[in-house]
Amino acid sequence: MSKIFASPELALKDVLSDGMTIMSGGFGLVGNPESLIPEIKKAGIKDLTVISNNCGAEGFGLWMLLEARQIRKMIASYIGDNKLFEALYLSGEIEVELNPQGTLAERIRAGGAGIPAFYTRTGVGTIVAEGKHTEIFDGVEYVRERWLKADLAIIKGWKADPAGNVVFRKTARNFNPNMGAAATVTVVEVEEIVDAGDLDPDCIHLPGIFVDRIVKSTLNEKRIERLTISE
Amino acid sequence: MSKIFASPELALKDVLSDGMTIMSGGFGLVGNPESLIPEIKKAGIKDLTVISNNCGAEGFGLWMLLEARQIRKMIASYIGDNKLFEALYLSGEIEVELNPQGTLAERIRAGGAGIPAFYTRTGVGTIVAEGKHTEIFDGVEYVRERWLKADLAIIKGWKADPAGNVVFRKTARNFNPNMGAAATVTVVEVEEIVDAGDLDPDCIHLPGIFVDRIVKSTLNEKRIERLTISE
Amino acid sequence: MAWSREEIAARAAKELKKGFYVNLGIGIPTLVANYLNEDSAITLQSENGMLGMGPFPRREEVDPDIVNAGKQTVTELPTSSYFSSADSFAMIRGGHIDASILGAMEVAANGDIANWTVPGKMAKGIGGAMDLVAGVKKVIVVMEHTTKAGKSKILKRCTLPLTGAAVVELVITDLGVFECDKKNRQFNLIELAPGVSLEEVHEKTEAPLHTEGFVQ
Amino acid sequence: MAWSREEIAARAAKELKKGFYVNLGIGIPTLVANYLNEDSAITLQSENGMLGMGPFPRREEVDPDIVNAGKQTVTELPTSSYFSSADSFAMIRGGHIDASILGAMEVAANGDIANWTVPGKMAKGIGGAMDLVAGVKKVIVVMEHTTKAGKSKILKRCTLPLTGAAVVELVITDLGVFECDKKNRQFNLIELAPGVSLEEVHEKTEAPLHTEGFVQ
Repeated sequence: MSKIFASPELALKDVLSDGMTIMSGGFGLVGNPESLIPEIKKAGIKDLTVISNNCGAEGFGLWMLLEARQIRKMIASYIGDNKLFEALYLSGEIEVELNPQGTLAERIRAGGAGIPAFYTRTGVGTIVAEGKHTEIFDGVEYVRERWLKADLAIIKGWKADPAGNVVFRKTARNFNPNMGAAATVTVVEVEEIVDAGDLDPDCIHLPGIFVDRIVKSTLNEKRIERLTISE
Repeated sequence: MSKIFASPELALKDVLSDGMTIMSGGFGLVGNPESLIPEIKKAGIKDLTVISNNCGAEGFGLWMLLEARQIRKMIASYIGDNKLFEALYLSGEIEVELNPQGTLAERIRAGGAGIPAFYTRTGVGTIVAEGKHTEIFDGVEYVRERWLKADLAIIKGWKADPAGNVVFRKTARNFNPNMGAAATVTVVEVEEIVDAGDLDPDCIHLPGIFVDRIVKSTLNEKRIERLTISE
Repeated sequence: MAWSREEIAARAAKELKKGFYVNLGIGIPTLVANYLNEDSAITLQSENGMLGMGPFPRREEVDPDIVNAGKQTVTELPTSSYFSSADSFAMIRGGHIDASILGAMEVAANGDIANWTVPGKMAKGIGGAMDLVAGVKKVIVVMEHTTKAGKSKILKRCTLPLTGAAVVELVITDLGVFECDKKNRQFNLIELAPGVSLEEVHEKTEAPLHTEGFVQ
Repeated sequence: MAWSREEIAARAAKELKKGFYVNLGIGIPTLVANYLNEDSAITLQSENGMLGMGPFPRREEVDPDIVNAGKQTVTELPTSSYFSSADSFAMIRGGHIDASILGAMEVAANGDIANWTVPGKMAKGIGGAMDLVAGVKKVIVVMEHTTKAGKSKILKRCTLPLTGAAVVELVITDLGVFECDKKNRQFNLIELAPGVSLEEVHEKTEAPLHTEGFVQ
């Protein structure tokens, strides 16, 4: 009955299959499931739909799955600064659906919250709204967006207890808790597994009900994309 | 520029008017803005629309505003165990709009999140869905619900810092943070005002951007409605 | 002897699988908590914003900021978590709760349930019941089989305003356990309480009741 | 002398009122932070999930888990808070941010803005720009008045795919400050950079530009 798994490989055992939809947490490389992504590469599953704000950076994160040609479709907000992605896109090897970042986040939140569709101002009058239902509420036009769900979410937390309660650290929180609630199976890697009672019940970012499997991160490189220093 | 006010009376100064819509936090008497409600009674404003899960209990909470005949319409989820409410309703002195509790919570969350409408399964096939737009997504029928906003939210927190960051305590959190984000003006009473830096940035339930005024609670009775003890 | 309220609750507890996340309503459902042991690893959710609800407090443990959805004082566990009402119902509406055990005034063979209001009487409110029946994976009703006046509460069609349409899976009453067979618009008898005869249950059940091949 | 990038940022900072909550885009907008002092009590929001953003870190302060929306390392303040992406954009979409300062490729007299993609080139992404222009109370654009090729970026109508329709209030360029007058489909000149003539700004502005009665 324990949710704690001994290794990233074991934590992903029996939940990977060709053609599945995977949500992967993180904003750029911050809050990336660094230890889980390489196991998906190793498993060699193909034809994936991946939902993530970005698609990794040269050599890191989801870039690995691009390199191994495992991703068929990417639902993301920003895929710049990624030459491999560009090449695959231009050669027709990968499909991309770009979302405004906030719409992406809310679609994922809606997937976890049982809300199949919602209205937003974001994208009204732009190509994002093309082909979508729009409607006027109180004199203002809104566009309707659908929820996003996944077969699997791989996310990165800071600490987890044995019940699967997870706490995230600073801006590494980002999409992680929302994705954790929107997938059929959620696998969380954390920097530290703590004992029951070590987390403050008033400060749980992702309650254990959303978490199926927990594993201690084997990689915590936390590569910085844009080191910026004040003089 | 300080958000901290010296008394509940001053914290509500210049933000009260007849006919306004007020959200009031709490689930039953847990997490009620105990110190602010009596000031609304004292101010004598009338014709209010009040949005709150309940409407107080005999002698406590929003019951005071019922007794003073200040509420014209109540948007709530549960108004039982309140004889005064029943009497006012039956005599036509108060209007009531009952919502499923989760729909009420999500409508308030939507009000704060800029989402004018969303779809939910809750209430499909019941009188809650009557007269509302319904639609089938992926073969399942949903009902559309609209956002709720307010002119003023009065909420009860545990601790606040001078920037208005608020932390709630245990099940006293309930509707409070959602309401705090859905009103034009949000006034928070807290048990303790702490210094900048005393709260954990990873554990802020309501960021300061949503909070206009903070005041230390003068009443913290926390009356228990159903004391239940194990032998 | 038909089942007592306690026995109904004990029987309902057997429906909860190891590791389930469960929401219990007010009344008989609350009693179900008494029949869950640690081994069952059942986690209780309370829709006012708590996951991992402990038992009622001893007098010295009472904390007015820890209540369940019935506003009763409860306790927290080492792995409890608290969240806002919006997050709590996102959890419920999003289908993350495995089972909800609720009381009812009427249940129909098509899975309809009525448990919130009676025409002519003032409604006390809706509370979280409509969200629970619409969002939770498995809805189990526990109730007396008949009203105090002896009228069947297991009906062909509900007569009271609905809480949810086509949502109930299982009904446990003082007389036995009944499965909602929505396709065939009937209840299937799963189990009889000891000492209850097929005749008695047929007599007290207004809904079509399938008992063919049932062996006590 | 027209304004430098730093001077554009300094001028933009003057638009921010005491106590404002502000989101700054990448490029010139990021420089605006250098012109905010403590007295101004401006709080910076970063859409990746942070409110109360501090300056870039000293080398020994660098924390890889604290970045801004441009993925640059930043620092936290005593009153900072972190939240999820969904909560961050709820804050933005819900109209709680007082002002957003963004760069643009084109701005039109009707308030349209284009700043995310050029046809024929592969789009790098949308990021948070569409959410910001749609949700923030006041959208201020800072940019060079013309392209490197000398083409006006202040237009009667945008030619590039839009980021938002009818959302911009104010444009600050190297040549001056311009208000979007959506009703009259024109820009109103508010201020000229020192040494810039009315003739020059008219010449470099494709959009209808109202300067009547303007006194330098």
